[in-house]
Amino acid sequence: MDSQNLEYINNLLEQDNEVREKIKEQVADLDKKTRTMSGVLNKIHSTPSSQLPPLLNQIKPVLASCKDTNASLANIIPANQFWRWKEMWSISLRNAVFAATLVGYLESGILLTLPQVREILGIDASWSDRYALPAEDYLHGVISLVNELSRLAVNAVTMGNFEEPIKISSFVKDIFAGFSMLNLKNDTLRRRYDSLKYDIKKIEEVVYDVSLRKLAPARSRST
Amino acid sequence: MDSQNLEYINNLLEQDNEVREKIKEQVADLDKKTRTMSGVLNKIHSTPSSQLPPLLNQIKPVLASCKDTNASLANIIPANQFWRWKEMWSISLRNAVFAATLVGYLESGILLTLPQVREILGIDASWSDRYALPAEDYLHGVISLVNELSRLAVNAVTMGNFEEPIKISSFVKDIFAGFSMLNLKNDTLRRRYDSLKYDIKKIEEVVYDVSLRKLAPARSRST
Amino acid sequence: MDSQNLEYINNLLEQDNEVREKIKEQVADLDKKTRTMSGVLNKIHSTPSSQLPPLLNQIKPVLASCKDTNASLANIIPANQFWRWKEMWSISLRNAVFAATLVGYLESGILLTLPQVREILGIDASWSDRYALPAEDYLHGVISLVNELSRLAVNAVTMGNFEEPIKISSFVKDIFAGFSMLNLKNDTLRRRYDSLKYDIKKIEEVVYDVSLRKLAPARSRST
Amino acid sequence: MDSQNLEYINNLLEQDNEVREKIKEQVADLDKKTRTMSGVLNKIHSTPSSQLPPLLNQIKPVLASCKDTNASLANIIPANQFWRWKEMWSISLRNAVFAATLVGYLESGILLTLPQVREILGIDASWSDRYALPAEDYLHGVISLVNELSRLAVNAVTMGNFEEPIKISSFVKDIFAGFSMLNLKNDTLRRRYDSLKYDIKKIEEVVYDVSLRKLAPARSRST
Amino acid sequence: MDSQNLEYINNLLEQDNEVREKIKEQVADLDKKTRTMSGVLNKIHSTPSSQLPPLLNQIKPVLASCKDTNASLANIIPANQFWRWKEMWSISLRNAVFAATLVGYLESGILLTLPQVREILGIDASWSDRYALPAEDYLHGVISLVNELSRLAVNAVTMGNFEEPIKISSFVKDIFAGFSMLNLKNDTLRRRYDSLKYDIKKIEEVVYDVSLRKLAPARSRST
Amino acid sequence: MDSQNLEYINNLLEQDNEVREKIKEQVADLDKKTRTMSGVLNKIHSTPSSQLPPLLNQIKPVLASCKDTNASLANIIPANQFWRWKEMWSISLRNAVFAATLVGYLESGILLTLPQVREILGIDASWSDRYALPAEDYLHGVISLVNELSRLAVNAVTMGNFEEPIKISSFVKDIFAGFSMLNLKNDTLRRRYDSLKYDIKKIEEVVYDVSLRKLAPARSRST
Amino acid sequence: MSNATAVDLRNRGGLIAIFEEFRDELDDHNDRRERLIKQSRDITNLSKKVIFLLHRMMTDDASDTHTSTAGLEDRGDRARAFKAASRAKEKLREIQSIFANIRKELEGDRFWRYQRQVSPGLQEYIEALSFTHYLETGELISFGGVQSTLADEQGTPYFPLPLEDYVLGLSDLTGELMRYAISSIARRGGRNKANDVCAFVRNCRADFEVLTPYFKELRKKQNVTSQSLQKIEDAAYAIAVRSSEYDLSPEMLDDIVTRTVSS
Amino acid sequence: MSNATAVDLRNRGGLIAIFEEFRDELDDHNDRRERLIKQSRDITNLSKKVIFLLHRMMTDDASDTHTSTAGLEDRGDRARAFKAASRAKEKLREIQSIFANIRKELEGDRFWRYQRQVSPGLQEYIEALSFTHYLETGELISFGGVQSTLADEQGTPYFPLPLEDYVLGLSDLTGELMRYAISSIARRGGRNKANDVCAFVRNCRADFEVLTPYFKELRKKQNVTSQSLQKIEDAAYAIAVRSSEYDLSPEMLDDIVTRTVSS
Ligand SMILES: [Mn+2]
Ligand SMILES: [Mn+2]
Repeated sequence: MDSQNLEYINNLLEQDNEVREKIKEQVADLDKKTRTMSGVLNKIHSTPSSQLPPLLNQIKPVLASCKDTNASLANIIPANQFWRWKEMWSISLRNAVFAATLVGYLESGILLTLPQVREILGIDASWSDRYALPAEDYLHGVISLVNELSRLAVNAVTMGNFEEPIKISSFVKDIFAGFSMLNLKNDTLRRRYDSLKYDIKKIEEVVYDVSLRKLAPARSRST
Repeated sequence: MDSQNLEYINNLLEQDNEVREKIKEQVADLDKKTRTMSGVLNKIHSTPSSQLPPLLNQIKPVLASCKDTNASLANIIPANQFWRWKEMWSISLRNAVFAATLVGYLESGILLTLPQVREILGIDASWSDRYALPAEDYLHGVISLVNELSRLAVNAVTMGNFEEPIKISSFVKDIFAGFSMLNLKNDTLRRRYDSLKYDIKKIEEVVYDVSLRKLAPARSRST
Repeated sequence: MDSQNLEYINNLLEQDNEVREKIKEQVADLDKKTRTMSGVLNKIHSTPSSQLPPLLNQIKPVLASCKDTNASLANIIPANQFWRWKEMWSISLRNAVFAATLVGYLESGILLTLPQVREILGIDASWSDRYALPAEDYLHGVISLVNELSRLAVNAVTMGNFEEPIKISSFVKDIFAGFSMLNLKNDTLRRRYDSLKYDIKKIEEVVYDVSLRKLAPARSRST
Repeated sequence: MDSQNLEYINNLLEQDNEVREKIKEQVADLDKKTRTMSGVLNKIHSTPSSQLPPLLNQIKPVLASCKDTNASLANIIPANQFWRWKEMWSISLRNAVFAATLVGYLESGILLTLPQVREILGIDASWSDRYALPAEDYLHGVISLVNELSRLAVNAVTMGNFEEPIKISSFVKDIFAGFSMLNLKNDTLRRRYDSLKYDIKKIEEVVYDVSLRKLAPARSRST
Repeated sequence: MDSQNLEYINNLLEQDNEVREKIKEQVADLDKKTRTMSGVLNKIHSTPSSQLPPLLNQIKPVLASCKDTNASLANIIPANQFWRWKEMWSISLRNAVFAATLVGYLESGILLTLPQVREILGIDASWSDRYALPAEDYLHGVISLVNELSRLAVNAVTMGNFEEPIKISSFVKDIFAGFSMLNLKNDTLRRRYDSLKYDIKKIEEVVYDVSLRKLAPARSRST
Repeated sequence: MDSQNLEYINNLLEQDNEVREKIKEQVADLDKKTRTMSGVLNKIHSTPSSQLPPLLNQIKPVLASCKDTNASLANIIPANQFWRWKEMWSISLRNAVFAATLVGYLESGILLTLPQVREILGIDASWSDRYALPAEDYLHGVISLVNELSRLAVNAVTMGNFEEPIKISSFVKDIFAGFSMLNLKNDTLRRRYDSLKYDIKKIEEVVYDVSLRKLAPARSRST
Repeated sequence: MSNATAVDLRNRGGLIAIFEEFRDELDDHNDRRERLIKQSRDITNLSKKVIFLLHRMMTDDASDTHTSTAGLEDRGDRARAFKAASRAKEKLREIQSIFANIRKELEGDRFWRYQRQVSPGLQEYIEALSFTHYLETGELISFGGVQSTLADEQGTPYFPLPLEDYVLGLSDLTGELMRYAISSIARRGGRNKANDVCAFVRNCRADFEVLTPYFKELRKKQNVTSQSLQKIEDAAYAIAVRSSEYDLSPEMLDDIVTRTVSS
Repeated sequence: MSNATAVDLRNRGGLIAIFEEFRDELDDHNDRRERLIKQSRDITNLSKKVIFLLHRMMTDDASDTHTSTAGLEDRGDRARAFKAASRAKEKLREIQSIFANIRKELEGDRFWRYQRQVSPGLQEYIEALSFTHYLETGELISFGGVQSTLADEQGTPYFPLPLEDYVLGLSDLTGELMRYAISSIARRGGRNKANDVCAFVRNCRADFEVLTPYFKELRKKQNVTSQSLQKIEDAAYAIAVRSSEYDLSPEMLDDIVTRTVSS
């Protein structure tokens, strides 16, 4: 084996370690941010809807700061190696999607689309060979959103807000109908989608309890 | 979920499926070619060296035809997704490397370098974000070459060719020395490299037998 | 190996591959149909019973079209190989049974028998060596039916239909009594049968709620 | 659930046990016969070829008696259920194939074809919906034959028979070439086929030892 | 190995063995005590809160007697070797923490701090290089406390105590908020912390049921 | 559970515990002895056969001392409970059988029978419901003997002793023929018996090497 | 094996004779083992049928109607339990006679040799027996109670009852009690029944906890028991919370429901 | 945590303060843990490089030629081993200085807290050190021998050397010795070398066997050692059986082979 050939190969084998270390650092940072957001968002279960705005304002700067981390990641990943490293951050990224879409729902009652989330998280579409938001990760984030909303439906009633569950029910059913049109091959995603049925059942039971006792005004009960 | 969002996602998911199916097809093709070459190359163990050229001429067109398959693969893989799909063909590609380097050894007694193999297999360096020959796969092919040569050393002697083992011995020791300069991780490559020792030992035993047969008095050569 | 022997064997092996591919295709088709039906049937939870007929009419042609897929499958499977391939479609077939029996219940309030379902799905009894509806798959479909009805009991009340839960309660108890006469092994079917108890419990709770709402004085119905 | 439906299902669920017990019994019988044959065939490694005929005569009646067991099995399996039960006897059947083909080789130096083996074992082609010899099991038996012959090559030399290894080498290489033309998907078969390489290498080394020492007459060494 | 080296090693092994045996004895003792306490604490799920005091009085002497065992352990462990042996007792110690904090909650509705628990269990801060209560074990005990309280919320309602769940809900949410401030690595503590979410959800559902039906007086429902 | 029942159970548990502790002690003792013997027997692979006698003399007293341990065990086990406890010592006992039969082979070239081994180890036939040497354990010991002899065949040649492998080959083949008469179920014994084939192959290859090179005198090569 | 001379392996006959003895011994053992496995399977199946029977009889609606007057309800339920238990006991006697039949196969040191083969059936039998016993008496059957059903007329046990099988069989009982509680929860008197079973299973779990260090398998089964207990607690809770909404006694609530459903 | 009053949870501030302390403590611990894992990985890599270096130097053909006269062969081999060992020792000193650097992190009770993080590197170091020691002296390095390389100038150990790491490190040595024996078997003097290593590994295996009851992991490693031993035995056998065919001394046979190959 000639020495040039050898050196070439040795080089290739050694570069990876450095990239891995740098990614780890940024992922730790992203993790920290999503953990902070989760901590704040956890309070929605005991906060009356009238007092939500200040809570959401607390989160928005953190959400915005994810842009920096994402940009750093895009800088670290060598060209074309997105698929090589993506496992390292996908869980963190899904958590960020969850936070973004939950804020979106609480503010405007809508589901943020993938491009909208991409913009909020500052993931430039032109980076796609290094750093991107794949459909899979977006969908995972949306499933987490549904999980959380089923909990919120319960707690809203405890706080005396009987319309929220009905709103949630309609929102979630829409998402579910959307999912059921996708041809999901991915196993984890498929399993988590299947689990959505439990969330929907739970929400339906809350709506049932509210309806049975005629607690919500007639208008909203017509969903 | 609004229908635009849905369609966008569904598109992304469907594209992946299509790519996967197309890759499978090409890999099946590449597999068939390497299997054909293995079948022919298997005959070197019973073919006197004088009759090797026609055999190698039989392989070369197949080897050349791998260029088409590789080009097709490079066309199928979306930009930047090399790392996403590479597991699907790496075994087949290693077999092609094996065939190329074995032909190289039989024709000229040299070890083809990675760039040389890349050229023979028609893997354009400019495709590197979609299709490439990584060092790892090249090295796997070279280890298979050594495995085969240890067998050839034995069968050459059976065919009365006592020079071949000595030639092989020197060739293989060189490769082994090269490998020992690489800093391999504890993975498959490392394990296969470890196994090279046994090939070398076998080859050395043949050299030993041949040398002594010629020059040393047997204890009781009553036959 | 003489070439005739070889060809004979190769033929056998290739045929299997072909069959597998063809089955996959049909199962994908069956899957698509059951997914469509699930999508429509999902709407029963928000559709007043008076508006069910058009919904069911939407499903019937899809259900009828399963006959074609089943006939295709029966044509593909070589004689006598039912047991060899059945794992490939059993989940899809159970989903079709579920759809058929749910339609049956909604239309006539009865449980379709195995032969009835077989007829609806166009599974000819004379194909039994290639394609059949085994008791096991029928029962899995029926369990899914019960799961769905426990959800329907809840949502019917939300829609103001207080008779449905009582009807469902009686229907489901009958099925449960039937199941308890079967000698089930300790397998998936047994585990799913065990889970029926929770559906029954849920339905009973709804019946309880509805009965008391009508007739008993609440502790503090201040709303 | 009406009671007729119920009874029908219960019946289906209960029949299987009986079939399973009966098959077990016959498989135990088949096992015993193949074990007896293995015991006798083990002696070929210490029996000079001139004394093989009586040994083979000892085996033939046992081989013939497998016909009865196979016929009994064909009677027990319900129509069309071959693929349902075949796992229960396939290992035993492969052992019978091994014994038949080994006897075939020792007597006539040829590889018995699948139909020939089927005839020897008395497996009627018309039973194919209940009991058959699939290509897979035939091939497993042939691989076991090669495994055994690599051992025989070694022991023949110990007994002073230097031509046997050369004969075996040619026979086995032929089989190997045949195998390499099959498109094996089956994993176990694939793995065992891969292991054949070790047997061939071993046999080649024996031929090498014999050639190096010029122990075999020139004629046979020309393989 | 030379005999001096061997003797040296054997010496070390014997010393370790002695320590290990002595620790085992004390841990068995500690285990017995915590099992006794668990047995008594099991009764809180069927004891009306008015009758709790005698039950707690039964536990306190056992809790106090843990001091002796802990002191014995501190005497046995060689200087600086706390972390070497702690696996042997950590499960038992966590059980003791659980008992202590549960008693604390039931008596005063407060969460005992780590130093308080240390004092109750008689673990002297000055022993820290031999025997201590690390944060990790304290936190494990607290998680067990939450697990138990989620069951108690359910059973309290069954016993007609509708205020307890509301009290528990507030207590547990504060603990959860505390936990969510920690950067837990991917270990047992992390997994158990994740499971806390289920406890909280469960408790929230109990509070929901109570609130929905207006079973608890207004004051307490204002959480 | 009522207290009488509880006391009864606790009594039984304590009795068992006592027996278990006593057995453990004796097994530790037996273990120590077999480990000592293994240590000495390890040297046979580097000791020329002429110097074996002193080595064997070193082992015999240790072997004899097993009698005491076995007698103690027989005293501890309650009547009829042999099979209840035997797992505790069977590995140690098999090691003792191994040592005894290896000494037997090295001294006289014979296979000690089960009753002979029983006598050497001082296991009285009249204890059979408390302590015995079952066929299974004897056979395990014999398999270990064969494993060791296959290594000895190799090392004897390295030491220049070319007759030993031929002696071993004949000895081991007879044992193998015996084993192949047994109907072994699918258990450890079966698995270990299957592994014997590798030992035999290995020994055959050694005999092959010796025969090929005419290293042993003609008489012994006639096996 | 009386011939205690060593096997000179040049004398093949000797070796073959010895291995023939081994063969016979092993064949004998394997045959007995197979027979006992089969018997144990039969016992398992019969026991499962007893358990099924008990569940069926305790939730069968047909036998409900004639006792559906509110006051008689509790008494009716007791009567139904007695009837179920006595039907079960008949079936249990079938199983006991299988045990009597295999007594010979398990004599002397053989019992412990084949304990692992007998154990699955024995545990399932104990599960069925203790379920019957619970329905009849509301108590946990004692070790002696189980042993006495596996003894001849003189009271001599067919074999020593292993403590492990007793404990593991009882541990499985809690799973059946869970099914029983859930199935009957929404029926008349279900609340009381759930509370009884809940208290009983809670005590079982505490009693078994003390025994976990002695039996490896019990550790796993305790987890199952804990889950069962939680399911029962949840069911009892659900019914409690629902009826708390009304100012009526549970019996009156039950009556209202019955009237609505049958109307 | 000096504030030992109970947390009344209505006073949220108190609870948060307490968990803040926990957070700091846990973060501190996790950071130190990460640092030590990294250091341990570095030590592992450097140790592996030492082992590679030794293999390379012991089988490098270039250094062969100038000592290829038959008589000098053994002496040349010793010289080569000394040279390799002295090169290795230089590299080992690098590793020792890493150990010196992390001494502070491992003071007091911390060593045992982070032993599991340090252990992989430590074992690999012992493997490299003992391989060097074997090539230099033909002996197994003693426990004291290892400990003394991990001590400051006053001879104070940086941390207590765990027996387990010592034993497991040595156990891995046998694998390297196997590679060493196989690689050099077909070279001049290979037969003697193989026999030496064979005897050495055979003794190691016997010595370690006595220690298996004390170290769980050693049990598995013993199996690997047995396999390595067998590979060495097979290699020694192969060369022995081949040379037995001729009436010449091993040295003369080696010479003939060298001549044929270089001609
Ligand atoms: Mn059960
Ligand atoms: Mn190593």
